[in-house]
Amino acid sequence: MSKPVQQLERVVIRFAGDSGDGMQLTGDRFTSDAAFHGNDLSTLPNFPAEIRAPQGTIHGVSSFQLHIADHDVLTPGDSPDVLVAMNPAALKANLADLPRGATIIVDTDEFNRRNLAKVGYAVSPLDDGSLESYHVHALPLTSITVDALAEHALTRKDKERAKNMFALGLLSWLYTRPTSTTERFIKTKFAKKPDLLAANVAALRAGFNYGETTEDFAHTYQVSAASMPEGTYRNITGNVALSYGLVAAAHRAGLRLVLGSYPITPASDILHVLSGLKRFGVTTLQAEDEIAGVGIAIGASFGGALGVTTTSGPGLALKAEAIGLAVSLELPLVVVNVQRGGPSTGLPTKTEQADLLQALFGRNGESPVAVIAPASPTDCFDAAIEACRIATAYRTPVILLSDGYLANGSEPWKVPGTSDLPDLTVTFTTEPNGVDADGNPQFQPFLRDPETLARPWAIPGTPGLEHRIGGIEKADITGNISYDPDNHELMTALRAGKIAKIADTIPDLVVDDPDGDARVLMIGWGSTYGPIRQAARSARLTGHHVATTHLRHLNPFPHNTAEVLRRYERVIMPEMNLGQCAMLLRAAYLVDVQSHTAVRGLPFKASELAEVIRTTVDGLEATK
Amino acid sequence: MSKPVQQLERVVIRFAGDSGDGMQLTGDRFTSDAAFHGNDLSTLPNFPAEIRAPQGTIHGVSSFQLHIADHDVLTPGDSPDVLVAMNPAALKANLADLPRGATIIVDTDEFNRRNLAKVGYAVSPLDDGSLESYHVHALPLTSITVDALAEHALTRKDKERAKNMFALGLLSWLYTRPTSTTERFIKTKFAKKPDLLAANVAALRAGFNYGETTEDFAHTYQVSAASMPEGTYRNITGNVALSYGLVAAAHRAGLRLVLGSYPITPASDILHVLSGLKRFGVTTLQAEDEIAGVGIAIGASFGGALGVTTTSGPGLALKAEAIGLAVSLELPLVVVNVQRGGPSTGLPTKTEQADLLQALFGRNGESPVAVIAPASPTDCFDAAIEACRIATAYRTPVILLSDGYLANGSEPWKVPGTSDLPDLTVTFTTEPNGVDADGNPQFQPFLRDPETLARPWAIPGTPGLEHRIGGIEKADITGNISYDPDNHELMTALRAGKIAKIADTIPDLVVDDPDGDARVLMIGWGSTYGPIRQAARSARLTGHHVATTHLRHLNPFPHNTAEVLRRYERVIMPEMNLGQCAMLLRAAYLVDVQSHTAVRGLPFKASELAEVIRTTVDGLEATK
Amino acid sequence: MSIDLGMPSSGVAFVPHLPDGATPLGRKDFTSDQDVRWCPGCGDYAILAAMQGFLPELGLRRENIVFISGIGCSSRFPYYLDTYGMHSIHGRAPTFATGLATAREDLSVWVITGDGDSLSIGGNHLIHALRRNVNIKILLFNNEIYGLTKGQYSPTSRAGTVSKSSPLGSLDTPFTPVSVALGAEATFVARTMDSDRKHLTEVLHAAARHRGAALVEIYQNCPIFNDGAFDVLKDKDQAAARILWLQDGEEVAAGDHVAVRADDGSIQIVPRATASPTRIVRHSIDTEHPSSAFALSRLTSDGTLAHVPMGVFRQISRPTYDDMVRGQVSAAVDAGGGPATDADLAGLLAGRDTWTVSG
Amino acid sequence: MSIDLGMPSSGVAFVPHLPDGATPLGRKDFTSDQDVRWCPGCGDYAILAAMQGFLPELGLRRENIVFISGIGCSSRFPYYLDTYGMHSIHGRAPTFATGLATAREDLSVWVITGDGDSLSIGGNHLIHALRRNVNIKILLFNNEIYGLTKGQYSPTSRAGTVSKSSPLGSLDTPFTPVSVALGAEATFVARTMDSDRKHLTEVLHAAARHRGAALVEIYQNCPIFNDGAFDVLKDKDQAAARILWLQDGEEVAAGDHVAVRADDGSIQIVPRATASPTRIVRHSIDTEHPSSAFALSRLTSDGTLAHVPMGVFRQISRPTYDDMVRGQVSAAVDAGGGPATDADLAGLLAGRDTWTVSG
Ligand SMILES: Cc1ncc(C[n+]2csc(CCOP(=O)(O)OP(=O)(O)O)c2C)c(N)n1
Ligand SMILES: Cc1ncc(C[n+]2csc(CCOP(=O)(O)OP(=O)(O)O)c2C)c(N)n1
Ligand code: SF4
Ligand code: SF4
Ligand SMILES: [Mg+2]
Ligand SMILES: [Mg+2]
Repeated sequence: MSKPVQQLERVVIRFAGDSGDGMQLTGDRFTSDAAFHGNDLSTLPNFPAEIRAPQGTIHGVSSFQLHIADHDVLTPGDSPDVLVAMNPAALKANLADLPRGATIIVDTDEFNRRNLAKVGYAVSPLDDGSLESYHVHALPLTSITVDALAEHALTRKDKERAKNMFALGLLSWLYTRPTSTTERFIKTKFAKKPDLLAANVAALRAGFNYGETTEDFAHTYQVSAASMPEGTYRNITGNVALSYGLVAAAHRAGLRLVLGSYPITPASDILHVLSGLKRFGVTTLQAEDEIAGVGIAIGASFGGALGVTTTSGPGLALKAEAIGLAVSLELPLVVVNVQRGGPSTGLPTKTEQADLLQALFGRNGESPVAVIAPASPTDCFDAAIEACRIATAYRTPVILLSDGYLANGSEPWKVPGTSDLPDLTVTFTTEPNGVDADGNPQFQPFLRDPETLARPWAIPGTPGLEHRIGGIEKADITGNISYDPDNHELMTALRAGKIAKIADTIPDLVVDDPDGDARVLMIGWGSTYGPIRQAARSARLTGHHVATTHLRHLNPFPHNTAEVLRRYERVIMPEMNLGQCAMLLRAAYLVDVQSHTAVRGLPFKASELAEVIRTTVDGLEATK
Repeated sequence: MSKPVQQLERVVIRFAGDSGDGMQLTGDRFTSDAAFHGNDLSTLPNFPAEIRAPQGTIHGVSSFQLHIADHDVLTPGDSPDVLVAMNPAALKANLADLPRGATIIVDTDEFNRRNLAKVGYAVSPLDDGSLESYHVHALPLTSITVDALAEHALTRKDKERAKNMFALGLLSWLYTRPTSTTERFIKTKFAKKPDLLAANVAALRAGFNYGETTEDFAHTYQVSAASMPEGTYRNITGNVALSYGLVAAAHRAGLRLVLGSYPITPASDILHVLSGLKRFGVTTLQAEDEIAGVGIAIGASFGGALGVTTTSGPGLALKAEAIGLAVSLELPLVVVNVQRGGPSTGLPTKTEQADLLQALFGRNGESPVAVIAPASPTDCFDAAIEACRIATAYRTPVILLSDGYLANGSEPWKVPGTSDLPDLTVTFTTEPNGVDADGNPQFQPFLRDPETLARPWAIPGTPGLEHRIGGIEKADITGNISYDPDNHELMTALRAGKIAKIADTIPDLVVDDPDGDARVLMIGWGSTYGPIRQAARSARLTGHHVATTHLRHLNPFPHNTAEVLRRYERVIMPEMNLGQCAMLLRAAYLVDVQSHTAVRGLPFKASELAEVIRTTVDGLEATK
Repeated sequence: MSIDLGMPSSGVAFVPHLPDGATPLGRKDFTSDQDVRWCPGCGDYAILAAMQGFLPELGLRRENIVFISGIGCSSRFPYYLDTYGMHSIHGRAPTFATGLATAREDLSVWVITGDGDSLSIGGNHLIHALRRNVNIKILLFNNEIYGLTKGQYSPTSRAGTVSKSSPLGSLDTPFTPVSVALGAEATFVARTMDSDRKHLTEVLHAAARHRGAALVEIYQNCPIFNDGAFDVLKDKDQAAARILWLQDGEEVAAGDHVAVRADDGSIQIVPRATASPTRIVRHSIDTEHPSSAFALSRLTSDGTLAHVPMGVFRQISRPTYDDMVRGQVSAAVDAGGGPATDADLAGLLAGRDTWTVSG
Repeated sequence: MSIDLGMPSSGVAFVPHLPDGATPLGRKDFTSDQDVRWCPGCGDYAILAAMQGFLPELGLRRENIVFISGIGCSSRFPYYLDTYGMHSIHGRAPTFATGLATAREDLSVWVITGDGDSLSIGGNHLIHALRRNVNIKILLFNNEIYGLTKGQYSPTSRAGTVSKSSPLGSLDTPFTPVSVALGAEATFVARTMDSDRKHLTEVLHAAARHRGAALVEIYQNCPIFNDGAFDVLKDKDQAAARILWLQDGEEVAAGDHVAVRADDGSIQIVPRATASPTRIVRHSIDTEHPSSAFALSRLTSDGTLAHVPMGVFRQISRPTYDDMVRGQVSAAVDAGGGPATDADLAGLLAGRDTWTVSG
């Protein structure tokens, strides 16, 4: 007597509840199920800034949004089709994001006077008609869960805690997902606590069965598997992908990875992940501060390791002076900056792209570094490898600009084969590379490779190559201290030239213009990739032709950047800052790149950008 | 029987010798004499990086260049007409800067085998004909001095030390200057050491008389007084002028000046000068590091003082995070950055302009600050006052970008009357400025002045206005912590808008185009002012019409900047960096500003820039 | 209870007090309108409550009290007090406090910091503020963990701490904050505990009374990431045997044990029965030499909390930095005949070596 | 003289030595081709000469020795030694050294720093390197002044120092570097002097032998900005009465005076005649408790140099941070069956929760 199934191309679900309600876990599990089912997907967790904000308050609301589809997915979705709200705060905090007609599932047990008052509801919104344009399923989730666990020898509190599994079970039923993968997960997680294991499985199944039985839901939905390239997939967040990228790069370079880091949101997880990977020869040092973190990385690089440091904006500011030293020493260094809302402490748990100019210019003197940014959570893996490639090949600091959205967002990842990863083998210099005035062999620490302008990497322990490096200007070739004006001019040019030369080994910009006749280009960098592509898709559906392209390398820019920009009558650049990259492009190419900016701590909505495209295209047509 | 006098419009003299030879003092004294005589002038000291480099080595050479003229002087001169070289190292280090036909005065006593060998002269350049295109006066300065002091009861060493006074006496004679002001100076300086007093005066006079008597010099020169605006003048270096500007601003604002600083070349002298001005209520704290220095200044500002911190490039990097806090707190703060050669430790005693982008962007997040730069040593005074005006009126950090050349260079300064200085009176908020939800009076720390967008400055000790500020994003008006996306967008815009609004109270760019038909504009900022003006003058002499203008405010730019830039067919911007300000102008106005850059640790030569102007003008004419 | 306010040697000597007969302030006057947002059960609540109870007792005008914090859970503290406050940046609170305290002698300046804030990123500012003896009161909430960033080990975490960033156990020898402070020339160093309202309040009084830099280490429980770190001191029975209550002039003892000076210069805790009476440590907070206080501070360095001195380790009198800085300035101003006038400024600008150009 | 090189407890245990029978290196081998650029008479010359004489005695391969410095006159040191070297940035040398020493157990890593570099801007890194016990040797050239920036007072300048930035005398209580180090859990702390080549060399040997962080304070004369700061210790007669040569197991004494433990826990210097024999301090460098060493360190805190302990204050054995870090890594690697293979990496990337899409 199973209910009718309705086919959907895509659905966006948001789980929201109190910090203690386990919404992140619920979201994660649903994600795993969807992934396992073969959907393409993208996720967006959203944490409160407090560790445990007071229960039932708006500040304590934690949510997890998930976009699943039968085709490739580019963003976690603009607005949820389904909201699961575990309490009044969760409803209130998220309602504004819902389009009319969305489905809302609420736990009526929590809609008591106290909880309503906490968030300023005089009357329950379930009763005052204010939700009439939504499909509301008001269920006493807590008490049904407790009832379902009547037989279990647990405290009432523990039973109540299982309500997230009940909700998950219900959603699994609603979207015709088997509960088996989550059951497996629960079994591993609670292996040592058989009581909780049994209760959670029971709650999950009860939720599933509730859907099947109750008349509240008329039919179930099905989102078919997306057709994705052949391969083995897993789901992965940006921070984990980035960590793995660093490990993979060190592995392929044959170098030890040494991380010097100081905890800071939203970068700390990279430290956490890497500190668990000692089996891969990874050394992590939790330093006394950010300066020590980068100092440790530079010291390790001097010793022939791959020195890495990870941080977020305020930490990058503190590392500035030492990064400048690394520029002068010309040693490999990877600086990962997971951007968050600024200025100052700003919005630590929110996303932003406002550290681009800091990355490029936040040091004294002419102090060029390479800067690259991943485009999506999975791209964090490849971007980390690329950062390591540039750092080691060019003996330079590379700043890798991730952001809070990429860090915590997740998507399916086609697991690469290790042999498909680039070979990053590094050769240390072991022999003198020149002769002194008397013709005797000599090591010249600043004699450069003509291709890359990189200087030799000769590490302590190598006999005969003893040398000293430092932050005072040094003479070309010999590396001795030099105050000579012409030498300073030359070295400044060489350092700049070396970074510029990186452009020779990076791919050209690729333009996506399926119609072939777009007059408007939308260009992005970093995590705006998904929303831009998605926006272009929807704009094209309404006949608005647009080209898109994406900058992964922010310094240097790809060789064809000028040519691409000049090809279009209008160039629009959405950024989660006040137009930082647009400024760089305008200055470099004198192209009237138009900024579209938002500084709201949230990724762009594809619909917002689609509207920008439409307006621009229409405006252009009008003036034809 | 006095010798014939030849009239000169201008002369550039460089004194060069070992660090221990007292060249800075000699130069200073000659400067005072020239100033007293009524010349306009400009000076350029050049120190070795070492405290006391080994005697007789190139590294130990210290020099002081002085440009005096009977008309207004804009630079310390491109190349010396006269070089006084106290030893072979001084000759070798400076010879390349001399034009053919220049006069060289050397102390032959120091041209012994040992000293020649130290700098790699196999044969004395005095003997090998290599100086034949110069007018060389080779005199045994040391021994004449010692002889002249035969009667004095001093050690030989002490007598030898007086040779700089002998040289000064000789030059005084050569340029028909009385020795009286220097004699007065010696009398004060050695008041407690009568032996040294007598010897130095005697050496000075002996030098003067030597010129009069010897046949080595055929005639003397005279550089007449320049016609300068009526007033009282003194000579002043940029660092002293800047220090006085801060004191004057605090005085006119009615605020206590609190400096938090950590020593660093070439900014330390500001700390030194201010620490001697306690009589003016100035508090100076030497902090444990640069971060503490700026922290102290911010803490003092919170308490209602004028908080100032002074540093150079690497120190500015360290202060970045705290400056970001001040941006978020919206408190007045003046950050003086005396730029030096970079990156990293770089060239600590040399000048550069490469911290502009660091000043603008060297912080996490969108973190706008005002940036201004003095144009000349004396302008450091006015620029410091302007920085304080902006900081207090707009409650914002202001970064004042001086540089190594301005810091140590000097020129005559028309001493301003105190009442001519702007009134910077500040009013603290003392009453509630709003009402709470219940209509009770309330203090709203982020309710802004509609004119300036500045928030109220209510200092501890004010009853009823207790409030908390911090670096987390805060709600508009109330200042409470807010994670609201729209509020963050608003506050980001308000902070940016506040800085933009400063443009309403700064003067428009003034264009200097005496011919009125220039097609080429040369635009500068900071210490390139002098060389650019001087270059334009000489270019005009050869019929090359050029306009010049100068940016004193780097953020925001004056309102008419776009209009001025667009007025010309070619815009050239010389900078002592790789084109930082040009980048900003290109991005802001899409004008093809052409960079002319040099990163040599030295100011531009006017002749070099004149050549740039001529080539550009000629090129433009050719394409007509 | 009320403290000696009039003495120039008091920490609040120049801070305006409520006029005689004015209605005393109460806890409510020191409670701001912001929701407190620590986790349920966090030790910070107890400290806040103690502070709100204590502040009125100082008798100061509320507007002349300032709290400055760094970043961390503990550093949210100033938001909850209705005084002036600054929630600054990580580790730097002592610098802002130094600037403020030096610029303004009429303020009572308190620094709130955590073990990471003060001893990891901020270690340098802490030791410099202490050696300078700036008149600020530094309350170090030591929960032996990074709370705000969700549970990494801190410089006071016991060796071997398993945390997010040390899955196999931390390897760093922890600091003993009291030892660090004493090595850094601190004039006032004390220790107390979140849950002991009475003792906490006493120590706060002593700190306020001290003219100079006061470091107060407060053992604070973080139920989320390091729960129970100090439980053995909260259990009455265990506490009796473990806590050595430091009282000036009194023997240092806990239960039937007493502190004695050993031959090697250390202080050992032995059964009173076996202690040679001449060796028993009689606590003196104001000896010039910090050696005894230092030896006491070592009792906790093994991390077992077997013997924990609580109270004021050291409180000596030394001129404060801010008083001296102001003294130099005001001496110069007085010598110049009062605040600088326009004429004085004109004199400065002109200097001694001018010349005149006339029209 | 030669040191115990084979012991895993030695500071250079895993650093390659010259093979038996190889020509020993000499002073020249450790002299770089760069001109030395300190002022004439600077104490740094003597320290450099001592170091160039000492390094060959270590018997190490030259290429396995690294000197890392901050910024300051003293920090120019590495340029003059023909080893690997890094002249880094102000105050941060311990951080680079920590990274290097942890990444490479086969190096002998030395940090050269000044009193400003290590205790002003770099104070935090110093105390953290010490508590962690990283196997690095930190030589602190203490001239009680900022030399390179031309003579401002430093954190070790005596109170009242008139300098460019303190024209009316400095107001900050100076640090006693040895006290700071002991308060920060240092395992090895010593003091010596530029002009005493023999003692300096002995102390360097002891530091090199120590497995862990060694802090060596070297009194160094700056003839330009702080001339004669230590003259009373260089005058033979005065030195005899002032310097307490610390020798493990020996009484602490100078001339006819001897150190005794006072009732208040401090160490006092009294005429031997009046000293109660049971109170006389017999120095022990390896007591677990740093209290006695700390008490000794206070003897110089009044700035008079009346009684100056010289030598090793403390040298205890504690596992080093870098050894333990490497130990955790290699244990994990061993447990995994040796260095990670491609297959191991593949396993990591895939994780435990994959699904397969087939064409
Ligand atoms: C420059 C900088 N680095 C790192 C952080 C992240 N951060 C904030 S608080 C904190 C540590 C908090 O620990 P603690 O001081 O012990 O305070 P608690 O939360 O335990 O009260 C860290 C690492 C930051 N905000 N700023
Ligand atoms: C970030 C930074 N701040 C300041 C300086 C300037 N500076 C260089 S060395 C120094 C102090 C040197 O004193 P010390 O460490 O005692 O060394 P010394 O010269 O006496 O050997 C200072 C303040 C700098 N180079 N970098
Ligand atoms: S994480 Fe710990 S210290 Fe922070 S608020 Fe929660 S319980 Fe308190
Ligand atoms: S200034 Fe002092 S410390 Fe520096 S080199 Fe000269 S004498 Fe030595
Ligand atoms: Mg903590
Ligand atoms: Mg020094």
